[in-house]
Amino acid sequence: MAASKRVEEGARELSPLASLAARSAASYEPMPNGHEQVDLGLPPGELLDIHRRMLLLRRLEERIGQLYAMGEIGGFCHLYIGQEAVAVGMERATRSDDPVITAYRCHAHMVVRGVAPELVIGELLGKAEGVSGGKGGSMHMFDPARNFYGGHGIVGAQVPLGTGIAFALKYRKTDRVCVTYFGDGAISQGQVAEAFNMAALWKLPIVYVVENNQYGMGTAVDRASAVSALHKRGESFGIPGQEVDGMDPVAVERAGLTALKHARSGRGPVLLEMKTYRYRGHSMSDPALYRTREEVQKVRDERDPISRVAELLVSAGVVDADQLKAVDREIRATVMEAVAAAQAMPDADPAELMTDIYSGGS
Amino acid sequence: MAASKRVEEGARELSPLASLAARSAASYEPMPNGHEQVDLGLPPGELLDIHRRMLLLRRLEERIGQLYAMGEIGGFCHLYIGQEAVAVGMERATRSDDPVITAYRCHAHMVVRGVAPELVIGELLGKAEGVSGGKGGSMHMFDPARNFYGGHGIVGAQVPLGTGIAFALKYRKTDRVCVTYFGDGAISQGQVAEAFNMAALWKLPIVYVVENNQYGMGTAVDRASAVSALHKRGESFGIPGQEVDGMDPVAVERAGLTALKHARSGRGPVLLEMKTYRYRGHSMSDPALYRTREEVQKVRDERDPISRVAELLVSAGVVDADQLKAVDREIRATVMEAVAAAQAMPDADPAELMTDIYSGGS
Amino acid sequence: MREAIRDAMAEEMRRDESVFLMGEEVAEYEGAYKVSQGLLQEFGPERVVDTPITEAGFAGVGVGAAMMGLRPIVEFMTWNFAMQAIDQIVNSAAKTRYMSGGRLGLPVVFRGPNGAASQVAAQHSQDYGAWYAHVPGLKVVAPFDAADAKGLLTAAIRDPDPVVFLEHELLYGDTGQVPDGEHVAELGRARVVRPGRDVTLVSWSRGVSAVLAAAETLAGQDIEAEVIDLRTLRPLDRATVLGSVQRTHRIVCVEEGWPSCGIGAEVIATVSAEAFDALDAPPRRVSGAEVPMPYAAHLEALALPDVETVVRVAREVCYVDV
Amino acid sequence: MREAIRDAMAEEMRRDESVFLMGEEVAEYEGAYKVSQGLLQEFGPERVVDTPITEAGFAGVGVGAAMMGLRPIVEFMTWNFAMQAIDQIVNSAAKTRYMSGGRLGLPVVFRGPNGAASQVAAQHSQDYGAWYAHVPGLKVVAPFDAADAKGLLTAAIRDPDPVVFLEHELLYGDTGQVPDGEHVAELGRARVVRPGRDVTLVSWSRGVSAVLAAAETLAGQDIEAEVIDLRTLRPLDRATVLGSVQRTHRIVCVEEGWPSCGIGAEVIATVSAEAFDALDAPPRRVSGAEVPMPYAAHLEALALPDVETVVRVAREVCYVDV
Ligand SMILES: Cc1ncc(C[n+]2csc(CCOP(=O)(O)OP(=O)(O)O)c2C)c(N)n1
Ligand SMILES: Cc1ncc(C[n+]2csc(CCOP(=O)(O)OP(=O)(O)O)c2C)c(N)n1
Ligand SMILES: [Mg+2]
Ligand SMILES: [Mg+2]
Repeated sequence: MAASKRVEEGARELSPLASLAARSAASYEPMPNGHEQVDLGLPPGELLDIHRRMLLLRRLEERIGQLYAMGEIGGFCHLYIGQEAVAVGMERATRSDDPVITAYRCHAHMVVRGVAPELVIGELLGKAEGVSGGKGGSMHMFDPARNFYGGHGIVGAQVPLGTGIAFALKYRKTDRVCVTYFGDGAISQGQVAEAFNMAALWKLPIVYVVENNQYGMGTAVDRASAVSALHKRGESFGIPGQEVDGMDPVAVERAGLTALKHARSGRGPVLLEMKTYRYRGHSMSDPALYRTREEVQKVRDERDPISRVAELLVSAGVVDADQLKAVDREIRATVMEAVAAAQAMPDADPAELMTDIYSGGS
Repeated sequence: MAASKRVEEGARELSPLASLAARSAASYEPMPNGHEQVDLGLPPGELLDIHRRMLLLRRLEERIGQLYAMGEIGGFCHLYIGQEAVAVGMERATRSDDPVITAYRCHAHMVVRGVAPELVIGELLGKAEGVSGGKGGSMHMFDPARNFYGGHGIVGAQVPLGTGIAFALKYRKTDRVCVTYFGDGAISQGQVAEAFNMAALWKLPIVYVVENNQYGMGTAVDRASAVSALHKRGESFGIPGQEVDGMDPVAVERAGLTALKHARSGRGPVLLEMKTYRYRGHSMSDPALYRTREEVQKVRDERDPISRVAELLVSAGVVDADQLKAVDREIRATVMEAVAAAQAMPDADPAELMTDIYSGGS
Repeated sequence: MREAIRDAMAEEMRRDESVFLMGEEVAEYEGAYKVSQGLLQEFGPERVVDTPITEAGFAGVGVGAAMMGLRPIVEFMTWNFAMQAIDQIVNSAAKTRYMSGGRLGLPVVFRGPNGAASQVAAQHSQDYGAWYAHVPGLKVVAPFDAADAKGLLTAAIRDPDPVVFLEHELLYGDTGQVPDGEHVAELGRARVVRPGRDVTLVSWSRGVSAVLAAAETLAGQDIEAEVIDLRTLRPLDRATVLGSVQRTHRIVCVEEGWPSCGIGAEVIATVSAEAFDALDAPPRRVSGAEVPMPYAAHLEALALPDVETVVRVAREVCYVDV
Repeated sequence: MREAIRDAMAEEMRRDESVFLMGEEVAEYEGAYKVSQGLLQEFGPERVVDTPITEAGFAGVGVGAAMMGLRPIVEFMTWNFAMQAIDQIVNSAAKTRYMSGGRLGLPVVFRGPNGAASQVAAQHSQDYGAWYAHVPGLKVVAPFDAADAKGLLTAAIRDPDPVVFLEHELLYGDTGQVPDGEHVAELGRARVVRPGRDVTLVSWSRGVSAVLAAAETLAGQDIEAEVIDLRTLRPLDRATVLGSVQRTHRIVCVEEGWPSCGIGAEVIATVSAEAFDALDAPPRRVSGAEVPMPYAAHLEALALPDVETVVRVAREVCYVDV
């Protein structure tokens, strides 16, 4: 039923990046009836904000990659480089009291929520003041005060959790919406289907965002999913789905706003498929031999969200190349300071080994 | 994609029961392209066979219900009464070397496969010669020699198992197809979605049959499933689905033949939704207060598969009422003999407690 | 006992509107075992929620709701079906407080009947006590009588940590005194249900009834058994067990589940290490047979510990006619 | 050890065309930990099968394939993810031979790395040995060295019953002699890897390396420890352990996993009951800390048993400077 609903034409033109990026932007899929298109009205200041936020994520993750290579960070570490448009676009669409939950590739989602970069880095360094006290590491970071609920290492498990968060939002009769992220690999997990069914059955306020970065570890989407148009995965449950150019932060924001409005108004879940890409390996230990250098380079050249926004800013005369360089310098400095601050934190106390198992502190 | 495929019109007319039953027969859903309709050509003898097989299941289950009420059978016991057209119609469509697997409501599926009723009853009585040596009981019966693989108590778990059987059939390069049954409640289980995805991805030779008897225990379909047209549950995976009047054995057989042909030819899985009904409670201990007597009576009056076939046989002049009564007497006698034979079997030996844990016998 | 469990839930739902019940058939059907009778009527479908048959999914939904501060009671129709959800129970519920450095606690109760019922065979008769008791971050409760069922479930619902609450279908029909008014028992405390000086008999849940019967028989044979009901399997009340063994110098632990890596193994290993010098006889276990549960009634009876075996083993450790 | 596991699979696949490997990233990626290197190339995508990330589903597919007489090797990228599939492993695989009265056996191997790796934190570091060893119908193997990895895996693949094969990521890189040609070890047999007369030290998998190091240290302190590698956790080779304790009169069991209801509990409970009179000191356990595994390297180190603790406890049970 949802599959046969139709949306107004012309959504694509609304993104200022769309014309620039027309060669790679994916076409829009039907959205459910009754959605008004949100007029984003993007003054130059907003685009600058988008650019700055994405660049912070990029520089932060690059630095984390270096710290990992230097042996200062251990375990599994999954970088977000390439996917920045998704976290930034969705965050801009989301209210700060809307809870967010994702998997292990979570540094970016935390930082866009407003968690200080040094707390994230501190966690990666196993510091007492790390956002999880050094006990969680890269995959397990939480900040309930900022409505961020992790940071989960079991593929797909955060989807029922996010659905439960949405259940609580409805139970409490709030108008908040939970944004639940997962990957193209995760979408085949049975508990994701189970969660979809409950969310649709109970009309829960939730926006599911599948970050389709084309690979689950080394497996390309079409080797893992019988239908590779992942936004159709909600069809069997009547969940409206939309494909979005996940390399275009404005398209993401707009799709996010529409979807959030739908969910917030009590009409139940929406599934957004963000077509995106990760430039790095799955985790720091993955040489990514399952794809060619050329494939990665082509995306970097043609679809990189930061370059696309930068190009637009320059071509529209909002800023010039020098000003962008200055922004980059500033952000790099911010990241350096965050690293220094994190490195200066004390290590988690050995006595912490036996705390936080139960509420009493032990 | 599958959802948009169209099938030839007129399928309904092909069933001799369809006109009789037009008031209740569900309309056919699109089937995948490329299916030829199978011409069933039903000589009277075939209809008599269908009638006889369904009646055997009915009388057998009725007798099992009595034995349960008398305390001779224990544990959970789920009767098939009302659903006979599904097992019989599908069995007629299936080759005897096509493996079959189902859940705990399995007596009928075994018996249509050719397992002697006394072996089933013996199992229910905990006898040494019961089909599982008295160790499995009502829910756990297996007969690999007749290509019957259980008999499973965990809702949904048999669906990946059946998919694995299909995997083996393909691995061995056979032209056999696995028929995997499950309920309307089971269809929401995550592992069912996982299995659907793999079956579609790998084009496994499998026909999924959801016996939609309207309730999963006390829960009506639309309280458990966001989309109550269950044959659409494969859409997200590109699995063609069809709704079938599961109270019409000829419609079942025809749909089964078409689906089996599709799967046998290497084109992958099909999902058949059999709209059927159980007259008894979920298990022997369920008073079924979640529905009215009238609801049950109406189905019995209007859609009962055995009455429908009997009516057709009489109205077509194949047999008269007396002859049908004679058939019934004969079948009742068969069931009585089977019960007597089962009761005469020795109890499972106490030493059997510690055997069959591992292959060595212990 | 059925009513005791229902009353604990109802009273906590009245007291605290963040408490709700979810699971298969809990609302309109009032529970597959009629444990939630009347709850839908009193609290409505928003707080008594029928779920699809999707254990992994709805357990995760419960844990997610707890992340937002609700206090879900997640019913599994039986614990056998919770194997599908065990990843959410262990990885999402038990570990999150620790993984978050204490920033996120999860007040969720998972409950339902555990272990063997009557002739429901292998897939419906497993005892999961040992598995859950293995896991730090979980509390595991297994009450024997109605008063404890109510007091411990009330405590579990109020507890800020995930609690696994193991009921027993064959105890649901038992009747017993339940204190009037609010009744909260303490998690983590075993109870000496019958004092004695000759041998310590330890059990929990339905095992206690076999042990009490054995103690009665033994008393007629001049052996005074001390019977301990563990009540909570994690944290284990080691002090109560060790204290008893210091007095009796002998111990037999009785469990319905499989012995390998079971609760009995833990009790015996603890006593052996920490009360070695107090022991005057080998510490012993009586347990369910190491087989998937058979269907046939007479085989099933052989697979479960019986009073005679408990008596025999107790006499053996007392070195009577051995 | 990586190569030993690979070779066992490759040789069995050559020998028997019903053997195949399935799991996440086993084919094109050649294994997340590179255990299946070269297998896709040699055997093709029909026998080396990449699956979607659907543990419950593909474990079930493996069990179903075994129902038809294939011999699937189901790889879990790590055992942590097998919690999602544990219902299929236990209810469908372990119990079916029994439930069918012996009519249907399931020759399936489930394998992958188990327990803690390096700083991968709580959800990726659990040791599942005790859970699986609890379950009749399963055989559970946990090899320490390369030769055993090959010999035991070969035996597991040939075994007609479901086998849980627990590898250890931190052992994958270890090198060791593997006998030339076909090498099949017997399931269910422990091995005395170092004889000694003063104290029995029991472990398995990576725990053996800490224990061997401790034995070396102890030897320098005039304590001759006998080191036993259990190799198979179910069935447990009780005879070898009991025989050793009859000689040494002391036992320490060392495990990386959580102690409650662990393998150590089973070993100690067995010894206490069956070799009570032989014991000259309390039987002791050294185990992982009872916490979800922390991320920070220095906390993680504290959470795992170390050589010093093994030495200290061994000296304690020998009553040296206590
Ligand atoms: C249940 C489970 N199975 C397997 C893994 C191992 N694993 C971690 S990430 C991953 C790939 C997930 O891919 P995707 O969902 O596309 O997310 P992405 O990494 O691309 O962001 C796998 C298989 C896991 N963590 N959990
Ligand atoms: C995983 C699991 N959850 C719950 C149950 C309890 N249970 C047994 S049958 C059943 C209802 C299944 O309904 P459906 O799939 O429609 O099959 P039907 O009984 O109607 O044939 C439930 C909830 C179970 N056996 N397994
Ligand atoms: Mg991906
Ligand atoms: Mg049903």
